[in-house]
Amino acid sequence: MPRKIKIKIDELKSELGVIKNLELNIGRIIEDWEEPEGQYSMPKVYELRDWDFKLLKRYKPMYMPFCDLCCLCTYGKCDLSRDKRGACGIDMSGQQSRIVLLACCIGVATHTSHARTLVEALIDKYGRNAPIDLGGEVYVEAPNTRLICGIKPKTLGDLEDALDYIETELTYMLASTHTGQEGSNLDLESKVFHVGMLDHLALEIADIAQIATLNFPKADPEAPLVEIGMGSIDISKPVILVIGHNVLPSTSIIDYMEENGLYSDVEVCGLCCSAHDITRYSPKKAKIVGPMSWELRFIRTGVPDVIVIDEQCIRTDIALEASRYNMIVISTSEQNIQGFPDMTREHPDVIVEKLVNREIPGAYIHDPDLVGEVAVKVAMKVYPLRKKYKKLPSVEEVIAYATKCRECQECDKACPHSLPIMNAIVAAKNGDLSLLADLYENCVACTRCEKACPVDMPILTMIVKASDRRIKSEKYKIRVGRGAIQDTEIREVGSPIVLGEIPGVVAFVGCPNYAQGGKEVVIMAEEFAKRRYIVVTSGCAAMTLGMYKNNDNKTLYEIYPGVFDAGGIVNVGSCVANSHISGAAIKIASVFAKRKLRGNYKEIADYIHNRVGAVGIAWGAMSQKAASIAAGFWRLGVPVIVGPHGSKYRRMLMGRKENEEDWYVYDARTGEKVYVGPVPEHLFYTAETMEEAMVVAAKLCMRANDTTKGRAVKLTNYIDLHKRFYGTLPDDLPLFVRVEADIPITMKDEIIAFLKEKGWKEKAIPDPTLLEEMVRKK
Amino acid sequence: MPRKIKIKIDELKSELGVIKNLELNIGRIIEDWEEPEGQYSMPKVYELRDWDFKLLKRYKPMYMPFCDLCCLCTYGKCDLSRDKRGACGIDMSGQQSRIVLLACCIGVATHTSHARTLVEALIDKYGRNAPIDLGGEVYVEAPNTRLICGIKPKTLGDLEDALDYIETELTYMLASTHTGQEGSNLDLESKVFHVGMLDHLALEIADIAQIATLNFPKADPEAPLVEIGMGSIDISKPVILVIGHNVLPSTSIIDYMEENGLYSDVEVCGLCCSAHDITRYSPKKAKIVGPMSWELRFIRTGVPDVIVIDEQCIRTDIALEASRYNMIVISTSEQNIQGFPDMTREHPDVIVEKLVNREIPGAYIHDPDLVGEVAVKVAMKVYPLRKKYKKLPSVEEVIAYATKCRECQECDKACPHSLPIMNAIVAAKNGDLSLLADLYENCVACTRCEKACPVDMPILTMIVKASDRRIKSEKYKIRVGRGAIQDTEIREVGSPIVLGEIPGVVAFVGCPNYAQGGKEVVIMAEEFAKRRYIVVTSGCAAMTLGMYKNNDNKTLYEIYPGVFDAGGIVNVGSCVANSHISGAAIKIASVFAKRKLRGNYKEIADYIHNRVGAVGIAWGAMSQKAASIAAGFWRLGVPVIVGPHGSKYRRMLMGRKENEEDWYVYDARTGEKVYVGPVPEHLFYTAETMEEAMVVAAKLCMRANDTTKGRAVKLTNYIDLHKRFYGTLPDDLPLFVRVEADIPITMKDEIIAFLKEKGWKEKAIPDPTLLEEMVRKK
Amino acid sequence: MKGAEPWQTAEIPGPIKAFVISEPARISSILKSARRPLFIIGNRIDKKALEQGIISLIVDIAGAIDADIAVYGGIYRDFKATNYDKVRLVPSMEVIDRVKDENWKGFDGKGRYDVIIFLGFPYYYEWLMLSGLKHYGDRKTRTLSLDPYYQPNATISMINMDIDKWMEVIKEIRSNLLGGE
Amino acid sequence: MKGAEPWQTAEIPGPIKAFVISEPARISSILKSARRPLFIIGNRIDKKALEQGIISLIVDIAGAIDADIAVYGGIYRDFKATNYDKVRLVPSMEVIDRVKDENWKGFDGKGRYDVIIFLGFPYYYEWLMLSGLKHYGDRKTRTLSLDPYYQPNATISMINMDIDKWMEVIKEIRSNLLGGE
Ligand code: SF4
Ligand code: SF4
Ligand code: SF4
Ligand code: SF4
Ligand code: SF4
Ligand code: SF4
Ligand code: SF4
Ligand code: SF4
Repeated sequence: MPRKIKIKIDELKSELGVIKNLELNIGRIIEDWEEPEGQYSMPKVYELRDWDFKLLKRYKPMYMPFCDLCCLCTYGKCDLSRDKRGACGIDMSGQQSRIVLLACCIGVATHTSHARTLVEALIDKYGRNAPIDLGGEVYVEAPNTRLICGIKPKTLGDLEDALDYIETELTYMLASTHTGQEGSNLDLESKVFHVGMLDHLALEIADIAQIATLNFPKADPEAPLVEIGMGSIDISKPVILVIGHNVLPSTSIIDYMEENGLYSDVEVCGLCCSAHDITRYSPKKAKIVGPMSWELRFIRTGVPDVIVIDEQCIRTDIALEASRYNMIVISTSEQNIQGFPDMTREHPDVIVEKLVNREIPGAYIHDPDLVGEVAVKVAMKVYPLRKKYKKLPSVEEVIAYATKCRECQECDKACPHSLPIMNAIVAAKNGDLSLLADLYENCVACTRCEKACPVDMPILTMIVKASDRRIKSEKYKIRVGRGAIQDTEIREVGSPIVLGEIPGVVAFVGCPNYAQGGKEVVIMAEEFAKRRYIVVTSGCAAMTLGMYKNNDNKTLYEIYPGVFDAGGIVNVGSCVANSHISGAAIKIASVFAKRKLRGNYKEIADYIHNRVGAVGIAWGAMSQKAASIAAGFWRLGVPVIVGPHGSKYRRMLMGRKENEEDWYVYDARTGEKVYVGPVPEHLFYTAETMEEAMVVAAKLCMRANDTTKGRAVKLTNYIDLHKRFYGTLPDDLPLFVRVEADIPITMKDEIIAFLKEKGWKEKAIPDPTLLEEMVRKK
Repeated sequence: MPRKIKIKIDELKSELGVIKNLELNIGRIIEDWEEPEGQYSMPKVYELRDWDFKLLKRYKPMYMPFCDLCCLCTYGKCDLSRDKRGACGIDMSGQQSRIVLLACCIGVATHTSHARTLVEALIDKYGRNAPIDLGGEVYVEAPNTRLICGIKPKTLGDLEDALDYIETELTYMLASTHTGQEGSNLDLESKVFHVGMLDHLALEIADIAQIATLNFPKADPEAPLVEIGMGSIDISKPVILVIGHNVLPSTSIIDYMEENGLYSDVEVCGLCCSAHDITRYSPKKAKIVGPMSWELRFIRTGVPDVIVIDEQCIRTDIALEASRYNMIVISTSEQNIQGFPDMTREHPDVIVEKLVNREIPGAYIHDPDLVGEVAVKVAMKVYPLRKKYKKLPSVEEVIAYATKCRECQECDKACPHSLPIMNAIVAAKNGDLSLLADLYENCVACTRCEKACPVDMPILTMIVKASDRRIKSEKYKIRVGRGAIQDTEIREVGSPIVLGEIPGVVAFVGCPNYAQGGKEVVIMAEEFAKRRYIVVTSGCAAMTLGMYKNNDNKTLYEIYPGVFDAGGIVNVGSCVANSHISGAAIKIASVFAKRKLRGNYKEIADYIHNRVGAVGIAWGAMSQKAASIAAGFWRLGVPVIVGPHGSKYRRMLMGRKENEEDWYVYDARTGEKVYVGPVPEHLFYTAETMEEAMVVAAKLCMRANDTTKGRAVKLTNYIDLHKRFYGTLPDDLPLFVRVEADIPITMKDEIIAFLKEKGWKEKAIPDPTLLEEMVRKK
Repeated sequence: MKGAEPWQTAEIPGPIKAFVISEPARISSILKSARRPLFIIGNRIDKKALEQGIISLIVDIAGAIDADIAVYGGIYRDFKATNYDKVRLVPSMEVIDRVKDENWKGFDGKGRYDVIIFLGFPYYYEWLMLSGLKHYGDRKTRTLSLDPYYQPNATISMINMDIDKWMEVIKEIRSNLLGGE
Repeated sequence: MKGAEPWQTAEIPGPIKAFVISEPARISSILKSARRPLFIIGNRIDKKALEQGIISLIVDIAGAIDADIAVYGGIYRDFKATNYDKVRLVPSMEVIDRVKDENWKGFDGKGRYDVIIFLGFPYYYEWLMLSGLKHYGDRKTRTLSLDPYYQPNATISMINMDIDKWMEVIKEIRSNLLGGE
């Protein structure tokens, strides 16, 4: 695919006639980027397929089918159980991989259309030539883009070529899921990886476009702390709640308030990534309610006056929920119109009037600049009426509801977390609301229980009411998303990470579908920060980290610094900021290790896989986007751990530590094949408990390239955690100790004895690579 | 989205430096297309949404959920039964529409990546400036492109802008299916329509690119007749079988043979659309085996020596099936690599050797030009060995297999068509193979029966063996795909169609998942041709029409002319040629009626919906592509009927003839709202039987604009078919008779009596439109 | 219960599944208790059953409970030939679209149907129509599949059985409702 | 059978479903007949059951049939504390990945497991692990869910029952195998 660069020409005469005021897109130009182009600029899937297959040989798909059937075409449904095949010939493995690919395609489509919307709107506003400046110390501004596309984006306009590339490739990948297309489960998995790679590109484009133009913190380790939690919302003012991922409608609310001197008259708060990004835009004004699972909780309190939704991870029944409380909903994204009439071309005051008078069920406004005025005006008009509308029920009302319970247990059976709802209702019937309150922590506020209840018990509302004191005290601090990692930071930590002296980079990312509440994430993050790992975080997980306080009444963000260094807790930002996490790994290879970046995916991925001890923990991963984000890490060779619900992604990528032949690398110095042990052992892994996740994460941070000192540090953490939870040395320890110097000094005797017993032998430490072409000799 | 036009400049000096040999993409230029631009060039979904909602008000989604659950994210599975909602808030209607949207996205992705592959490869070969010439009488070369994109493509290069637009829009639409996005089922349906519109654009681009460059018939009503059927394959030669939709690897086979004087040494035959297109390329040399359902039948005969697969509708277990018979498979599309090693960079002779020696399980070759040489050489080498490999079993072997039957009926329960397999096996056990032979007609050769059988009975092979005489006699003629409809043809039929004198255009399209065999399609097509409808056809359906002979030993193609006129049977070509069917409808509005085309979707669709009596019958529609093709017709207001399996598309778009308020239009002359009756009554409809389909199709050809003479002709056919099957006048007749002159003269008395009894009253005949803006007055 | 698995292996139903009743007596009493019954009949009735006169059995049963019979396609003529006066010529898609509409008052305008009896469709097609009614129909409307298969999306379904057994069942229902052989 | 519906409403299984056995005696004999049994135990055993000593019951049962017990996470310490010598510390994903591999010879290298007993996982998580084994496991390997739920993807499953009832069942299995109370 030819890359394009745009220049402006005022007048040009050509055989086609006189052309004025044109922008010219030039197919190819010798750019002022001194780096020579790699082999794989804007690669097709078959160009990187051999790398994918190397990974898939180590990490074989382990399928746990979520359905025995396929229902994708009219030959079906087809029974694929065991060794059967569908009418089209596909088998269960192919089908599971195909569904993973489909999910990842949905994920990357979501991020790409988000990025496209942002880039187009920001070009409209700031011009195609608005510079991509992500902060003084960020020289490699777009590591994913440089790596994957072979271009170095200087202006907003440059980002469009990368978007074109993603859309074309996505189309190919989605086509592969059609009935009667790709039949090889491994090729389908390679396509999953391809889509994942595209996803990080889309993420990066979206985030750098908004950072560059919207005055977000620019790679600032000391990005400001802002308020988070329902208790921090000032309910004495009109409240506008923004939900979603596209920040533009939200910025227009802030802008309108500012321009009209209403800065302190209206409370603006957000959920999900729009909340992240609106606080990056306006840390002084905007507040965060919480992650996705707070959406219905907050609505059920009756507080928001106006809800502005944009795109992604928004309850699809928002109109219904809002209408119960007479809240007014404005939809702003073409991806999520909600059936509302398109009011974009009406005068703002007309829209306000129609909304306030309930002449329309909601309004769809696809011009973000118009949203601010309408939302603010409506909020101020309807706020005085808020008291009239239904709020939380009284304790007596809760008890009255509870008495209707038939004790049928349908609620328990509908709850995705199998919470003991019926017992709590029964207790409430007897006046004890404490069991309802106990549900709060682990409930994701999905209301499946309510929908299943034959007497329409408003279970979530009752839980919220029973927890009202807790809710009022939900008042915490979170550091706003800082964006990229500075090149200078990378230079400082590059060596300790690659040598293994910083034991690892642990990223807490993704959605809040936690099997046992968000507190587990906080415990894990603090554990790793204390152990001087670099902890990075983004999206809903980053919010979760801000929603628990320690004994000193402080959140992690108030205790740990935001710097990308050992012991930091680094909130990069919203979901799209995950690209800075992959970006940091890429920059370690390029900025620190000076590997060539441009169009050089295989070498960089090989570098990261063998040298950068990073692991992602998506403890509550829920969505298709989460799948595609994970897939992007997989292709870079970075392992991802999910919580129990993550098993529903249908297939893990599991290494087998005992299969010796899987764990050989080339020694780049000699070309010899050298056994390096199972490092990292898995690429995609479901942990049943947080204890398991911590031990496995520590283990997955080991890399073939660790120096003895680094390996010793990593082993110290692995062994230490293992001992803490299990009281023993890990059984597989011999696989990870290559030479005596790897052994942590403090436990030397014990370990040596253990190794002897297991018949351990010393192994070589090569300059590791999976790529034959990286061997320097020959 | 800015459109781009490319020019070449040899040297340009600018502030960026000296640029040589560049192609310049110019943002905007005053094109030499005199037609002023309409409002909706490259429209976003929200720009055409009000049109969609008009259709959706008439034709409401009627859901028949194919599953009670949703399993798309890790909150799930969610029970959506009855009025429940998922954890994300979606309800059953939203979910069903979302799955339809997802299917259509897969469909359009498939066509778009196919088009992209073609356009890129053809540009490589013939240059960006290769002209789009579709035949002397085709002036409106790209009706869909002009209508939707507002561009008039003159060269191959111009097509890329339209592809960019599709990919961007597809990405938005796919994003809408993400968890927590679009919550309105109607907005999801509007997005289905949007995707459908994009699909016809993709189809058109693919077909015009190949017609323009590959010397296909150019809108030729007398396109040549070629051979179709297994019996027409010369098995005494090496046989190369091509399967799929992308013709380029196939053309390279023909080219190689020609260039190397091997023209008559190798037999080249095809399945699915690659077969259509290779016979368009080389009607003298290539033959057609049959539609998709012939794939395993043909393989099970043991005949093909080499199988070259490209993309779409190819059995995903092709490698497995081929390996049983030692056939050699070459995969050529990145969408369907099949796990084979990438041999593209090897020397052809090396590939040949490795394939022939079975050193590799198959080869992936993504350079189509390389495929021809390899395929031909391999075929010639392995052909002499063919006899050694397993062929069809003998009768005795069939009986021996049958004796293993446990009579468990698992085969019957697995068969998507509930064929009486067990009984046939039991009969075979007793030496009677006739019941097995009876299965042939209705069997789609999916082998679900075999996979379900506990004793691994090779049921399909046994059916094929039992039918071997029939198979040898499968030797028919089909007219190759002619491509577009000429502007001159449109001018001639425009008036009789719009006035209703040609009773309708009936299109037989889509896949071969027929509930009761392909013969029904032939019967229906002949019925309509005899009644002097214009019968058009494409894809697998067009092949089916060629696979039955009448008493004179002739197929329909040998009896009816290929002209787009009353009584013609017009094979436009492969699936991508469906764009010429929508294109013909669009051209009636533009070429005949002189409505503005450029970026003027709503007016044209309104015109077609109210004036062009066209209906599609996709009797065996199976795929996601079939869904997106149908959706493209829906947005143009053209109804589509599917066979029983089509019910698995999960939702119909049903009108309610008795709801008077649904059937009003504006009279464009006066602005008055006028009742016009339920014309057409449904937009998407499953017919249980072919009799039903014929009656309903005749009815769905009525349009609000019919003149009395035209309506009389249409009613004649409707009543006549109804009487033939049911012996009575149709009950709803009063709704379709507006004035006495509408009544067919031959049945006048009977009908007038009937109408009186029903209390019929005369109605007005307006100049119909659903668009307020089309009212000329005011 | 044996036979209470979907006849087509893969047509797995959701959480709401048919109540299985195969005893002719119980089916008869369900039919008898219907206030406004409607038969919807398809064109894929087993050939053997047709030869053995199932159509007149169905018409007898319908007559005994004063049911409408909705039918379309080739088989209509067979029903018409019985001269049963409540045979309605209407395509299956159109009738189920109306049946689920609470404002539809039946072919005679006298009120909603309370028991809808299905028979004679391709298995998957009936499965889907019943699915539509399961999710979108009025809860008070019950659907009953009289086919020789377990149809999980009906409110009440028979089990999978062979044609001979099925004919016996249908005959017994007829005689329960009408008396005589 | 009552109680033989998926405990989580929507976790509908495919055509192949567990054989339901809830009688302690029959389960005991299945366990007794196992040549190489393996328990895989999760961290979500009901609190009440834990308080009532279910762990020692499980260990007794395992001991009676000489079974390995695979366990990981916090509950490992409880099992370790019983001093049963065949407690294996291994994460659930890793053990099921190996169990389905025909070349894996068990923790002691002595051969494949023939009966795999699951207990104590989140319902959906066990559902999925069992699904993996259902489709990819050796046909000769049988899986048995001992949880108080119907687990359709097991080869053999109990029905949904309350904790008290479950404790009785487990106790009875124990006494069937070991004698005594
Ligand atoms: S895509 Fe294949 S497995 Fe799925 S329903 Fe269609 S034929 Fe069956
Ligand atoms: S709202 Fe909470 S308690 Fe109810 S089903 Fe969802 S997670 Fe369970
Ligand atoms: S579903 Fe409703 S009625 Fe049944 S136990 Fe739960 S709260 Fe009570
Ligand atoms: S794949 Fe999902 S939607 Fe399809 S049948 Fe299975 S559970 Fe239902
Ligand atoms: S997308 Fe919605 S309905 Fe589907 S599984 Fe997820 S939460 Fe449930
Ligand atoms: S191969 Fe034919 S007989 Fe066998 S299941 Fe498919 S359609 Fe039925
Ligand atoms: S599935 Fe096999 S054994 Fe069973 S009846 Fe059919 S052919 Fe016979
Ligand atoms: S008509 Fe259908 S089956 Fe045939 S090639 Fe096209 S999509 Fe495939």
